[in-house]
Amino acid sequence: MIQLFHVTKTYPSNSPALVDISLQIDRGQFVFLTGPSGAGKTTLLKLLFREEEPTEGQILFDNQNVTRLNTRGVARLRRRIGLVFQEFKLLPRLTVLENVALAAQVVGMSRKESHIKAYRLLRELGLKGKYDSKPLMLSGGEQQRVAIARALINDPMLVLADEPTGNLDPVMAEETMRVFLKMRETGTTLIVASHNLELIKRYGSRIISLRQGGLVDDLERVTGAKAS
Amino acid sequence: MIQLFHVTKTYPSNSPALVDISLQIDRGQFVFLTGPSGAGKTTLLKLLFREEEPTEGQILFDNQNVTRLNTRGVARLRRRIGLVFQEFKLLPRLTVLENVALAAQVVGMSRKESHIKAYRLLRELGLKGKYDSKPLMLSGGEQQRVAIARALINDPMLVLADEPTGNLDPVMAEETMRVFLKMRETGTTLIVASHNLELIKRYGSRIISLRQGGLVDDLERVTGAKAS
Amino acid sequence: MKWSQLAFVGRRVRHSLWELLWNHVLTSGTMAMSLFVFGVFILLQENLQHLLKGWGDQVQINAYLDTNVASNEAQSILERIQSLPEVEHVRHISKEQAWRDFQTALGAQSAVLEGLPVDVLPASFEIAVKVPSRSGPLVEELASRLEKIEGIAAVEYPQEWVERLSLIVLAVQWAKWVLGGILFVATFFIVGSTVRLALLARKEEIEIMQLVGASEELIQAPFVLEGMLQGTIGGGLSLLGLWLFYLFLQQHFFLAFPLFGSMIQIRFLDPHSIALLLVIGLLLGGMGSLFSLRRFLRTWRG
Amino acid sequence: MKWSQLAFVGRRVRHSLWELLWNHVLTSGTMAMSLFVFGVFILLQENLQHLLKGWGDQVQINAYLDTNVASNEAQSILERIQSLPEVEHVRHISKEQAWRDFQTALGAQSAVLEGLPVDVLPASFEIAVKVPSRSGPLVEELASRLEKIEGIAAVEYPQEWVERLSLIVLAVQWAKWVLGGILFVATFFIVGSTVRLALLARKEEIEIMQLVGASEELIQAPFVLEGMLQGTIGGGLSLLGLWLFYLFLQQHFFLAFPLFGSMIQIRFLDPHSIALLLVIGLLLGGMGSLFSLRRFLRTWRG
Ligand SMILES: Nc1ncnc2c1ncn2[C@@H]1O[C@H](COP(=O)(O)OP(=O)(O)OP(=O)(O)O)[C@@H](O)[C@H]1O
Ligand SMILES: Nc1ncnc2c1ncn2[C@@H]1O[C@H](COP(=O)(O)OP(=O)(O)OP(=O)(O)O)[C@@H](O)[C@H]1O
Ligand SMILES: [Mg+2]
Ligand SMILES: [Mg+2]
Repeated sequence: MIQLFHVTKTYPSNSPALVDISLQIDRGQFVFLTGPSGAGKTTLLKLLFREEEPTEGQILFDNQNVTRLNTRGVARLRRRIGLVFQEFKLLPRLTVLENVALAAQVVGMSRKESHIKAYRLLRELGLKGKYDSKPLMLSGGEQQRVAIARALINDPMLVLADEPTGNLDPVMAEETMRVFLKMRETGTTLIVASHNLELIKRYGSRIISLRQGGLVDDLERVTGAKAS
Repeated sequence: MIQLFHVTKTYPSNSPALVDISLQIDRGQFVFLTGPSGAGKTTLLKLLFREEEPTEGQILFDNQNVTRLNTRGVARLRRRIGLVFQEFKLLPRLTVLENVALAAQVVGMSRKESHIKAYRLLRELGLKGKYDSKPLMLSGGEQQRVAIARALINDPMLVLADEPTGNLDPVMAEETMRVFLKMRETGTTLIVASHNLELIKRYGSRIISLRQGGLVDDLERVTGAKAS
Repeated sequence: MKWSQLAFVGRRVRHSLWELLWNHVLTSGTMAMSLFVFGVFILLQENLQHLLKGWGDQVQINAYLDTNVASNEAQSILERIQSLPEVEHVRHISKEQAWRDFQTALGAQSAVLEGLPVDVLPASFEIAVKVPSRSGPLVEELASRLEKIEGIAAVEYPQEWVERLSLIVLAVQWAKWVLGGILFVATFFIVGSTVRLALLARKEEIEIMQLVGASEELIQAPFVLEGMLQGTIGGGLSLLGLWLFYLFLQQHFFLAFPLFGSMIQIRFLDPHSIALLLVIGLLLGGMGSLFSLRRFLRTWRG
Repeated sequence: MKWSQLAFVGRRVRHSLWELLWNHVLTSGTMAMSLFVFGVFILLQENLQHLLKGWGDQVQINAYLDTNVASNEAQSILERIQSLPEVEHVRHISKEQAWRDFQTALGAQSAVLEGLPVDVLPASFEIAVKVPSRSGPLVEELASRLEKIEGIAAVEYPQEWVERLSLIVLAVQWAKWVLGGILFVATFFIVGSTVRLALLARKEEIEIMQLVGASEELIQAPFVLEGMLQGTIGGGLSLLGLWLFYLFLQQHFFLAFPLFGSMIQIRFLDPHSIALLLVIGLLLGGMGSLFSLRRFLRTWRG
């Protein structure tokens, strides 16, 4: 579903953040992206949802060239992608429920429908009773889960999650992984950038390691030892 | 150095975030604060630097009642505390070096002196070559380390760090812990909220566990098995 | 845009109006301020033009008759003048009429005329000139022709006024465009900057909308609608201010220039200008938002 | 505050001026706009007052002499009038002088006087009244006393003008305070809101300063300094605008009312008012920043 051909990304006045990356990710894969701080994980994700454009190389998403999209095309692309950011990016003036429902309303879901769906997702992520709170009234981990709920509300084909468990305790992290796994069953592709070695070992069906912008390792689990 | 007497914190229109917490932390201790998401870790830290006031109970810092400070007193208190936030809170318009030096300039250090000191700290935290970058041009882990450098520049008596390694890879996390340990040798007290069980086990000389606002555990390591 | 998305835009606008009431009040206030100043100039211009029109009517030539002209002779001269193509109409001022007019004009000083014979002043014709001929050279030429008519002793006309008239018309037209243009740009600039500041305060909102895949139109629509609303309200406020200013001017102008009260009758904006001000407000608000928004979206990461 | 901290504040201001140039231009522009409108009213008021002062000098009583009064008699009457406590000075207008004045006053129409004897107009005294006595009842009382003097045929004075005079003085004084007050509040309000928006755009900066233990003064100083700078620049810009407005008015007023050109000589703001405008700008900027800042810091989490 996703193909990268010799992708290089150099930020202005900086050494390259990604160097000549080529890889292919199939539909329904659960990919972990690891590597030390500054390795280029976030950069890779940003290229996929066209927050940044590659300096060189091509990226195909569902056989569509991501590097050649206009503004309208970028919006259409993003509606099929669920995003979880390292910094959450929640709107402080909206309630938790509205924050999650927003993503659905933007693509044309009615208010009522979106609220019902957001409600269900939030409950699943253990945020019962926080629907009407504003994001700034939540703990770090709670905010992170709201961000995850928002990423999932449109049943995206692809979920890009950047350090989605960085602020979660081990139990909550497991819970979140389980939600991801459930998504995967419906055919969603998941790409998760993370430092959490334990989670990676337990859940990743494919582990891509970056270092200083280069692809240093790409392991795929053959015997399905998926944890429950 | 820090004493809490029956501290309770209830946010408006919420169940209590901290319930009847009493504890004492001595000078030079390295305290880990753990507990599931929403347990009240961040809230406890916020009470210590007077971002929030306790609903009930008293907090003493260096024999000074934190709950009774006026604006001027709060500013003076914070100058003796180094803070690392879950959300970093860096100024996007200043360079990394200026962000760190700002904290020193605010208490009256000259520009030159502050730059030299910031320079040294950033190098120690592995951010050589990023001095002139703006925070938004850094990876998550790099931003986190900038935040740590800022917290340490004034040689604080107390460091409060909220999930300081949430975005760091294991190697970088160890590195950071070592910087903390060095701070401790000069008599600085450290209180670190974290979910990282491994780090906690290796470095914590005291581990305080919260759950739903209550103090459920308070372990102190007796035989000094401090890792190197 | 789907119906559900229209409803979404509506909710966002309502939400923003409520949550950022203060900002909206500010923007409307700033626009009101700008449009007020703009409106003052329109008011000035309209009144000047009205004044000019009034004066145009006064481009008249006085032709004094010889003292010994009989009234039937005067009548034939009048008809002859009337038939000239440049002449709008002619009024005959008899000696008695002239005396009475003079008395009225002198007002308090009329006491000095006591004891003078009533027929000391000559009879005359007041000749109003048609619009196309109300320019310096043409009036001059007409006057010299009138002077040659038998029975007419002297011809007088306000030459300076006629010359000034065309000068003022020109000046006002220029001032209108130059000052109007400057003010329009200034207003647009200020509104744009206000909107830009408001955008800066709401940048996460825009960013997040972009990230969840909202279309450009969906992101921009609430801002543009708000801008239009603010602009229209600002226009309304400026009209209110102008009305108060008008009342103030009216009172004080009359008091200040009591003798010319009827001459410089101040008028409020005509409906056309009122509509113009509201439309400019609406457009400024909408366009200001749109422009700032687009530039903001483009230079976003800068 | 230590020296190093002063230097810090200086750096922050310079930094902000550079980075947020656009915002500063906006705030200055808005202030200039407000101060301009404010200044227009000062201009109006100053000119009205100047006008009034001119008119005050014209509160004069004309006393016409009997035709048969000899010139030495006239001289003794003049001295008698001169000695009255309310009288500022007296001017004797001989018959010939009166005739010439009349001719001048009639201007183009003076042709009608041809053939009249030069001594048809009576001689008179022009009596200027001292300032404290320039009110309706006092002038009336003085006039009735003058009328009783032997040799004086009639006394005239511009009663309506005198009454209007006090009315206008009153009205302008009221307008000055009421309109001035309203405008001042409006300006303060707009400036405060602009600053508030700017603060909203810089709230992380304030928050972080607070968190690293910066004192209140250190946090507020750069904003207040910037506000004062903006205000002063805004004041300067408004003065520029006023000067242009003044030039415009001057040209067009003279053209529009050529006959009264000398009477309503338009003047620019006096140095005192210029300083006032700059100081108001400075204070509005500084105070507006400080007020917004304090309220912002208080309701911060809201
Ligand atoms: N907008 C930017 N402008 C310039 N340089 C950037 C920008 N974003 C990232 N970089 C640089 O690119 C490199 C890779 O950054 P990236 O955010 O992809 O790392 P990462 O793997 O996500 O690290 P982390 O685990 O710390 O989040 C870093 O050295 C960073 O400084
Ligand atoms: N400003 C606030 N207003 C209202 N409720 C709040 C506020 N801040 C925190 N809370 C609530 O208080 C509880 C404790 O929050 P806190 O941030 O202390 O948790 P935490 O232990 O830091 O969790 P995490 O590990 O997820 O960061 C949570 O339920 C949260 O929703
Ligand atoms: Mg990253
Ligand atoms: Mg927390």
